Amino acid sequence: MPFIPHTEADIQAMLATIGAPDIDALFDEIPQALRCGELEKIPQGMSEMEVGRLMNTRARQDGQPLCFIGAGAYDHHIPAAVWQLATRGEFYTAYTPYQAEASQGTLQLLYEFQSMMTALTVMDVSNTSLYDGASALAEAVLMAVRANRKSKSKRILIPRSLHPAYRRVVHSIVRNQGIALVELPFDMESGQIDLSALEQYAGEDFAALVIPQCNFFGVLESVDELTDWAHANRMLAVAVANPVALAVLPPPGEWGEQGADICCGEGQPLGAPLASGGPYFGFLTCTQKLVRQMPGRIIGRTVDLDGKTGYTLTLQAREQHIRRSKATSNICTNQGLMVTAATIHMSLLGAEGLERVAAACHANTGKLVKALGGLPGVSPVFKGAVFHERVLRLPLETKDALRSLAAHNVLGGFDLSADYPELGNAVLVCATEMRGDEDIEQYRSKLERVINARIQTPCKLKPDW
Amino acid sequence: MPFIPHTEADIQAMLATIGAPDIDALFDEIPQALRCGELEKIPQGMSEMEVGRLMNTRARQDGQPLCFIGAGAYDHHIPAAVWQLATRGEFYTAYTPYQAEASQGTLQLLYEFQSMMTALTVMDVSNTSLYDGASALAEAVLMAVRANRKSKSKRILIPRSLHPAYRRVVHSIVRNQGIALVELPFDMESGQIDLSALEQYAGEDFAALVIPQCNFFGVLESVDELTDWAHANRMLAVAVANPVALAVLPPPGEWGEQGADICCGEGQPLGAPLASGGPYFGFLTCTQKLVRQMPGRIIGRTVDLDGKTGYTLTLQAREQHIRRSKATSNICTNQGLMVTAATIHMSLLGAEGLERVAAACHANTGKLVKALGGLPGVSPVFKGAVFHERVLRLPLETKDALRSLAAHNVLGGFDLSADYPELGNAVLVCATEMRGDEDIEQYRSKLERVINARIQTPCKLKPDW
Amino acid sequence: MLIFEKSRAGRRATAQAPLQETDLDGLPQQFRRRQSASMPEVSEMQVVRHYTQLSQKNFSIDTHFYPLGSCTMKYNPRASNSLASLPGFLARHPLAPETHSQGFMGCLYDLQEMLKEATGMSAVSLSPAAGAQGEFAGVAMIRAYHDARGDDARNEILAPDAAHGTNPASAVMCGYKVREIPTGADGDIDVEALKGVLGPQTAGIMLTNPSTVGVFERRIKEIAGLVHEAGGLLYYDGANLNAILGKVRPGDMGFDVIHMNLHKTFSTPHGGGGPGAGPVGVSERLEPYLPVPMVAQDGAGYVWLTEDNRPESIGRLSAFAGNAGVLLRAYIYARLLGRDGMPRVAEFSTLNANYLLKRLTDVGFDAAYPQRRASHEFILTLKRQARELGVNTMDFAKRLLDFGVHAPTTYFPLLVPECLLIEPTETEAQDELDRFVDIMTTILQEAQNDPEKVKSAPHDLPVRRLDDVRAARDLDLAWKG
Amino acid sequence: MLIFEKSRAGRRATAQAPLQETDLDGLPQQFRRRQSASMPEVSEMQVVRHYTQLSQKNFSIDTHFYPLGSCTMKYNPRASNSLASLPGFLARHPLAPETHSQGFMGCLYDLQEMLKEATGMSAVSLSPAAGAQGEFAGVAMIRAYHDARGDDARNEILAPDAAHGTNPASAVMCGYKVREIPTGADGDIDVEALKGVLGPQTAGIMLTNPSTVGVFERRIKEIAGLVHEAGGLLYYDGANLNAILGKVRPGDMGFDVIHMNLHKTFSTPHGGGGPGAGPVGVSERLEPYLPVPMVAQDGAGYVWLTEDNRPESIGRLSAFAGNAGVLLRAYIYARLLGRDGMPRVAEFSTLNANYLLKRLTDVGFDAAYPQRRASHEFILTLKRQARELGVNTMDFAKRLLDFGVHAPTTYFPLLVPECLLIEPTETEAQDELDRFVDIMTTILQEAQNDPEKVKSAPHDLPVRRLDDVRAARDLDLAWKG
Ligand SMILES: Cc1ncc(COP(=O)(O)O)c(C=O)c1O
Ligand SMILES: Cc1ncc(COP(=O)(O)O)c(C=O)c1O
Repeated sequence: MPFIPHTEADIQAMLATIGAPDIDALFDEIPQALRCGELEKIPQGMSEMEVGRLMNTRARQDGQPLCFIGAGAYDHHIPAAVWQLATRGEFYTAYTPYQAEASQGTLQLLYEFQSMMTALTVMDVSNTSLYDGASALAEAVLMAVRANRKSKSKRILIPRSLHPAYRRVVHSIVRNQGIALVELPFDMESGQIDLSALEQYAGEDFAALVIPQCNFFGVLESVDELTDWAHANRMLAVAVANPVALAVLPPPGEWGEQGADICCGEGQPLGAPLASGGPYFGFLTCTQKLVRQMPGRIIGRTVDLDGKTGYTLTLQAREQHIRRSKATSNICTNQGLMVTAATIHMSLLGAEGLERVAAACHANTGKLVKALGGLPGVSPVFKGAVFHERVLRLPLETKDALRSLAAHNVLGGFDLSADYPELGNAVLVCATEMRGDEDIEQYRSKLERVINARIQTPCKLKPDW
Repeated sequence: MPFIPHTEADIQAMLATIGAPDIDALFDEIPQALRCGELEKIPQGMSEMEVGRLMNTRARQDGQPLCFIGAGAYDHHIPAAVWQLATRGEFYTAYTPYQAEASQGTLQLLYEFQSMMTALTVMDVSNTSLYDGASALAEAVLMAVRANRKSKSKRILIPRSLHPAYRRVVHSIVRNQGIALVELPFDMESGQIDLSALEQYAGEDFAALVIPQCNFFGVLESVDELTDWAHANRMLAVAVANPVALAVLPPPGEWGEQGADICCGEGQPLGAPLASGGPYFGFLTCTQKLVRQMPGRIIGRTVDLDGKTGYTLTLQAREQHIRRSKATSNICTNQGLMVTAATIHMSLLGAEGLERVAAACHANTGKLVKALGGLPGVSPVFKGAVFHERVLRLPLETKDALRSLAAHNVLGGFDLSADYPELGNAVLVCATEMRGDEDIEQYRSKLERVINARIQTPCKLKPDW
Repeated sequence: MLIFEKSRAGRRATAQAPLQETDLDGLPQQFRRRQSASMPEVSEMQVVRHYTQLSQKNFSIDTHFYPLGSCTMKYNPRASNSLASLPGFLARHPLAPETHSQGFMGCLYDLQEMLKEATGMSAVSLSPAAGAQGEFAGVAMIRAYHDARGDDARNEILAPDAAHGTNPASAVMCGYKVREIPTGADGDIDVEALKGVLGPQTAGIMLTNPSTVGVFERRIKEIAGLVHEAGGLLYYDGANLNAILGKVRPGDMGFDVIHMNLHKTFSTPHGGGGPGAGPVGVSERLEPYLPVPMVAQDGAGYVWLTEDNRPESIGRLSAFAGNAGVLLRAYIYARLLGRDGMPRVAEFSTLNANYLLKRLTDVGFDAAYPQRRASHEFILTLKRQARELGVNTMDFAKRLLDFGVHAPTTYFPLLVPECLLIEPTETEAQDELDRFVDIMTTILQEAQNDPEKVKSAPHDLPVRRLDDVRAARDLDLAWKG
Repeated sequence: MLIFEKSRAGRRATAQAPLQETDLDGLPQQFRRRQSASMPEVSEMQVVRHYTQLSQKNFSIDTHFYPLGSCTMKYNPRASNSLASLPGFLARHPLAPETHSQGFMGCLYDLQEMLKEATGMSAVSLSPAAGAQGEFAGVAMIRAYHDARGDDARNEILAPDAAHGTNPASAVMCGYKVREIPTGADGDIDVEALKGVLGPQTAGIMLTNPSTVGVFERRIKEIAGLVHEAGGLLYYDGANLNAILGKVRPGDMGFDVIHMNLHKTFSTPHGGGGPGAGPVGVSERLEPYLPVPMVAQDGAGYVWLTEDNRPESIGRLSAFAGNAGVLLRAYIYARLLGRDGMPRVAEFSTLNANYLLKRLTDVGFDAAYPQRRASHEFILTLKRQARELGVNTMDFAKRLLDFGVHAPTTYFPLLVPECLLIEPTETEAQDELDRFVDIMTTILQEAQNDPEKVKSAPHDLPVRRLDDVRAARDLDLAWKG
């Protein structure tokens, strides 16, 4: 009986104490008619060794292709210390720190996390995570609607150049509260938010403007102008940022005259492995005056009976377990362990380390773009300043190109043609600090082969490479 | 500067305190002529990311072939908890527990280890490890020579059926003290120690008889007779055992009338991964009366000033750091972490778990022998009762067969022809609990192909498969 | 000391940053940060030491008995972590093509199937990131169902007064009003009160069974009938699934939608706050609305189901596929348990709870529902002790910490005064339960003989009782240097 | 409580044993154990909790400053563990053919080459499992060398009185007598005394430089000349290599053979007692005698050198290739450091030691060799405090534990009375050293004002001072039930 410590003698002694003839009797309040039989479709239990064999086979099945996809999840180096520490039983198997005195380890760490995130974003306060970047943005939107005292609107301006999955998630989460997302187009030349389109909404009532930096295309937005425009139009400015990029880009707290009001984003680049998409974590920071509208857990520093410093959950009156239907969010379990890893990761990298990572990604993507740009028919799509990621146009259907590359064990980027048909055969590429020169050369030479094959057999309907 | 926490300001402040102009001045007692220049042949330092890439490439290079080699190192399932616990910083990065009060974790664990090893071997006392099984036997031999009050001999009877590497190691280690190893032949039919050859030495002066159970061929020795014979001839009986096999085989402490005097062996099967041969650990247990002759560290249970139970290094007067040239051994650093893992491993498996492992290995090797035995020209070499491992005769040169199998990613066993030319084309095979039916079938079918190819091209000098 | 306080300007963990020299080539000045973020500057060893030492200040399942009711703090098999962390899984990009994802998708598909069987639902989506997001998805599906039928006047979700705070909060996030149903003196829902509030405005009801008061809702079939008759749907909060796994299934009780807390019932670790996973299962009529992505089998392979092929879906709840690594851990656990292991979870968690309840009442504690069987958890009320001795539930909870036991859940559910919700889980041994009874007995004696000792607890932890009021009043939420 | 005391008959960690049913087919009754071993019967969670809790009772580098002289307790990069534990390395059988070992062998080969360069020796064998086994190998090679030349009357190994206990013990294991050379008042060897004992019976001398008294043996070249002249060889105990890495090389000092403690200088963790690795390096004339196996490069690939192709080898010291996993960890560390990192080890360990020595003498402690530079470690003598205050070195050591600092090495080397051998290592920051000075100062004040407090230390550890005498007298070495 895996994980059941009871011996036959224990069971008998315990039943005798309870005064029950057998274990089944303990279920006697459940109507007999409801009781289910054997769970036939569930396979028999396995030993750890057997499950190990199964999982090893499956893990190996997916290989470890050379990956040039970014698009919201980035393959960064994670110091070995990060997960060796984060998986220590005391962090890994603790619950949410409800009993503060028995959770000072986690609580202090979370306070440190809040301190790092506010430093990175130059905002006043941080919560201790939401589920992921996309749902964090949804929460930021809800928060903006609640918090914007100058506006009664339930409309939000959201740029088309924002990650398509984020836009979908925000829509799924906010629509039932009657919140509408109004899409801002991008400029086909620069890839930035189309400022003339924006002007069209000047003076209208919106709760917030969402400003990604960089946007989904890796293009840098004119965040100062956008922030000031939002404020001038009584909207809150909601920044969506990549925390590693923030090490070198101007922090949202300093955008425009007053800075953004809320900043959120995906925490994955701070120590979470790609891991098929999760667990990652969403971060959210904001100005002091919005703190009571913030969703999620917040840690405060305080003192104990002896005046000694300690840490505890605070402002719980915002949360569902106290405020119930009036809470700022329904979130309860968050992504604590990922935050533990992120805090350790940031401690190891420091500001300079994060800067070096960001710069290396920028440089490597630049090299990649240069290498691929030398191939016939391959060129950057946008002219604007970019960071970390870039859109390329291909001389064949993106889907076909990526499929052929994958057959050569290269994941060549994110196919933009479904979400942005207006861009034609476009692919979003990214080379993090983990992709060295040889990797880039591999991509180049394989894409070259794919393009050549296509050029040589232009009429073939289904390419067979 | 990896791992150097000093800032430029720290360095200057520290030098000022010392009163030295620069760091180089601190080396001013070293004659200038001796100082070396740059270590040119050492490559430039790398970041953790780069070393990670290098090591991943190298680790992948060796593949993970299907392994049917035993021969002293066994591929057992190791519960995930074992190394997750053993690599906790507090175990992993502590020194030898010289300061008992600051090392109760390691010390209590080692006391538990001693308790488990004495229980498994049914001996009175255990040390806390030697380097590996082979060097443990060398220490056992030295110990026997010191301890045998009835004999002044420096001769040891050692069976040819003992692991050849063990015999070599014992020879390397004991020969400088003038100790001679006299080889006992084995019976070509049963694979056991040749008892008639043994009788020849009756009445002669030897310090000890070494008794492996099972022997290198997996053959079970008549350990009761051998132990009694040794004692009758005033020799000490030194058992060499596989600790997992001991879960089902009679323990050395119960061999013959009085039991063995010393028991040693390789601890690897208790939670150490194959890992290219180490680190493993040697264990050594003995009777109470030999305890002061024992090499290695020993932990004792005692009390503190308040009468509270505690654990400490004891009988240190046997050891080199106290007794120096008169110590029972020169060993200082031992294999502590492996013992930590082994203790956790044994706790998880318990006696029954170890029995199940031993039985599964026995069963799987039996299946393997049956499967291979169905191929033309393949048959078991020895008739005696076997356990866990077995010698097969092949219809072609062992070296060729193994090389061909390896090309198909099957490691088909240990080639006995170099160490035991008298056995002809013999191979020692082993299928632990980790080798399932499909694995065995893979071996069988690949060996079949190898044999068939050979039969079809009987005159080819260099087979090309 | 904070990690920031161990910082020195210029100190580095040099091995961790790329050595590559770059000059932010082509990045215009306006896009450059003027001042580096004030992050700690520390060595690798300092980081390792700091966080190793911090970790030791936590209670956790790996170190302490942790009978935190409603939270199912049971043993997390260590294999779940190592096998879910195999390089092939960790390296997989979430947007990798299906050709390079079959191993991973096979695990998800199998897990979907196992969860269907275990809950009696007809389809499962794994994507919600935790229980609360599962609730959101569940209620959103209820809404989508009514909307699709044009039945859009339904604007109310019912929930017992004992419900977890996430239930009303999730309903509100889906645009519903919430109406509370009282709990009867026997711990079951007041069915008469329920009848009184059911109507054409009823979109559905959110229940957990066994309920948060730790007893099985006996009239569940009747309740299901009533709600369905009124045109509402039934939502099952699966936080308490541990109590009934393999014994009785939400689908068979008449529920239309359920979320599961895999970080509870399927033993993925709670990580000091998460991550969790809150898959949702539905009856046939809600299938079209399940959140995406899901995994389907297509011939020999697995394919993703997304917005494209599931147009009626309530949509996507996270950028990728939810907490994938948590799902793998749950899958590993499910395979370890298998068919026979699942009912054992219910059996032994129930045995442990009933044993503990009996022993604690024998030594003088009061059960909140003395006439009822405990499910996998039960409630004590310390109302009498608080009144007679002036020692309240929080005092008991804090004093338990001194004895190396994590406190049970306190003051939840809100309707039972001075309550302790105790959930020992199936992985605790009888000796541990007996030790807990001894400790509780000792504290009860202390409360009688030396109440100050209990009221000023804890005494032996890294800090004494913390000033929560000050924390909320003088907000100090980030280190300022 | 011992794990045995948490046992109950019949309790199991079921997931861990094979499920396979077998009947020990064909194993005759005489080969069957009659009674199962009395091992603990515990659940998986009990094991995890027990050993997690035990671990927390240890001091370690990951949790505490650990200035244990001669032991080089420095930061162990965590990457060394994870990269040495990659599946490809862990799964490799030691007897796997060379075709399936090139990746592993490549690491060993590179490590051999790097160690040659770092020590100035002409060949290296990695096989010794720890320092002491390296010493054995080294002395055995010295013997093999003399024997091969028929020079077999040499029966004496010289070693300073300050030498580590393993030196004489190893020499004896090689069949030699050991003669001690006194250390002069300045910490250097008494060269006159050395001259007096050198002779045709001299097989060699074992030295470490810097010596175990923490100073550099300045007349090393002269000593080498004298010993060589007498026909003896020089053995270098590499335990103190950290002090001179990249600064001065044993080969250049005139040593013929050296062992290295990779678990010290190359930062593989000490694991609460081991494992270590003690590779040996030799000058050209000893090459033939190196222990096997070794790795050689042969064209594009790597091959093993064994007894077969190295007939004059002193042989094999372990069944396989020594502590392979430790070698991998050392290799990883060496690659992280690289050419520039190695001398930095010597520089900053020396800087730290000299800084600490200066500050400690400033606050009132006595250096054993006040006129000398410290190497990477140095000796304080508390003779004065012991005499004047009745507080001895052991008392200081135990009191340090209360402040969360592991005690330095005590009472070694034997020739300095009441000594503390202090080795901070290069990975400690100045702030940590200053904290140590503050603590030492506090204890010194306590020794003056409240000596009982120091003499009865430790006070805040899991146990108070233990009764070693009783441990050795009433031997209790195993749990008896
Ligand atoms: C009864 C109940 N419902 C819902 C939840 C919410 O689940 P989660 O924390 O995973 O969001 C919890 C747990 O916190 C709970 O106990
Ligand atoms: C000076 C010195 N020599 C030799 C040794 C022996 O090394 P090991 O413990 O690795 O056998 C040590 C360490 O313990 C030492 O400090």
